[in-house]
Amino acid sequence: MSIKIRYFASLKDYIGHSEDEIIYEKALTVSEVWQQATQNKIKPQNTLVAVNMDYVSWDELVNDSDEVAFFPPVTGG
Amino acid sequence: MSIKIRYFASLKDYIGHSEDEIIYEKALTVSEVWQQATQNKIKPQNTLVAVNMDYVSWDELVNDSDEVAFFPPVTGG
Amino acid sequence: MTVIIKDTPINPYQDLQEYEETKLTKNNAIGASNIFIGTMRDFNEGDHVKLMSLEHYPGMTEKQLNKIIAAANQQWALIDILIIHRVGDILPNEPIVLVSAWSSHRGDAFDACRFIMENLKSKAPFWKKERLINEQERWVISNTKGYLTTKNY
Amino acid sequence: MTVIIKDTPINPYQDLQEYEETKLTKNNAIGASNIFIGTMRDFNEGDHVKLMSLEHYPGMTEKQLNKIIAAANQQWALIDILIIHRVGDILPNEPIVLVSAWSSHRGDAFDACRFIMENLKSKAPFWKKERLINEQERWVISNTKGYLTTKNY
Repeated sequence: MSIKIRYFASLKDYIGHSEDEIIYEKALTVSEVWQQATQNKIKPQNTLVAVNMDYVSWDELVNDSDEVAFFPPVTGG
Repeated sequence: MSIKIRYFASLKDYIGHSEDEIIYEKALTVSEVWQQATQNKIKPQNTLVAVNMDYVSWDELVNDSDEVAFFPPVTGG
Repeated sequence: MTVIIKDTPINPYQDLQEYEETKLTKNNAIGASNIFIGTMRDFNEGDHVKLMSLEHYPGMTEKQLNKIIAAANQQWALIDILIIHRVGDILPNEPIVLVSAWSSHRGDAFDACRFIMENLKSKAPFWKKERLINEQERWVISNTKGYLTTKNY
Repeated sequence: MTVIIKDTPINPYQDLQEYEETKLTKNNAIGASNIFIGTMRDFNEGDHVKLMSLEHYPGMTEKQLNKIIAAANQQWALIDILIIHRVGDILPNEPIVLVSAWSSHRGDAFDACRFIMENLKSKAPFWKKERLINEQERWVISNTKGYLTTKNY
């Protein structure tokens, strides 16, 4: 199972790059994706997550070829 | 005491003209001004009154050379 | 803070641009503006309307609108306010009223603009007479309520 | 219903006029439009800001904005909606966002425009980074609340 991961704004600065990809055998939750991709980095407070461009909760299961994005609270408008 | 009276919109149509003037000895309330000026015409429901371009109640006393205006509910905007 | 009553067409976007370029001050503090434009529809109460005549009470109209602006300024932090209202004969699709509120913050701009519109509709002495396509004329009896939502944002 | 994300300047009044002339339909049914324009201020949290960079998540931004428009359409009777949002580098005084809601009635236009702005501010994936006059850069941490008034209209 291949999962694409993206980081935006201050979270991209925190991680140090904007994209990751992980290959995994079993189904993962969004929380587990964070742990695998960031090698257990502490998750900044208020971090948001989207799967395939929709907001999800951290226990959501991720499917093959999903795009998972992590980012801080939005500040547009 | 001289009082100028103005009628607007549907009330002007109802009265048949747009202005009146009454000369009177004693102090009058707005209600009495209506009665004098219109010769006791029935006052249409919801008629509004302004003295010197400010909304007032019907028991307000009118002073010399005041302008009293009667009109229906406003419908601008 | 400007009130304009005129019997010539309102061109909302040109009028706003011109106002911002020539009259509006403190530009760099402006973070939000909320603009309302009221336009003549060609139907009302199920009838096709071909023309509308707007009567007003000169002097009282300006006095009441300025009181409404003063009340808005007491409640919200506003940088500027523009009210333009058309009088005389109006055709469908033409703007009747424009209200713009400039502020540093959106809450103030939205609230003030709406407050001004609701108060204008209930207190400013304007009256609409409609001419229907059968040439019948009638006074508009009352404005509809600009209900405030109970929905959550 | 149109969503535009662009890295070139928004000219609110020209963009609106052009949109109304070329894309907007059912003109004669429009009785009300409410427009919000968000502009970059040159101060924030007490500091002088000289430039702002707006990052976004291409694809998700459009998806979320279209969901917000769909939610607005479910709650209010709307004729059209336009959202324009700037990305990239922005200077003080330049517009960041424009939202316009066209309807037959003012309640719907006001409510929908505000609903869209509040939801855009909390759900659309945009992020602002400020450059201060001392060249220091910082991410904006969170949007302020567009408080809803408890005052009576």
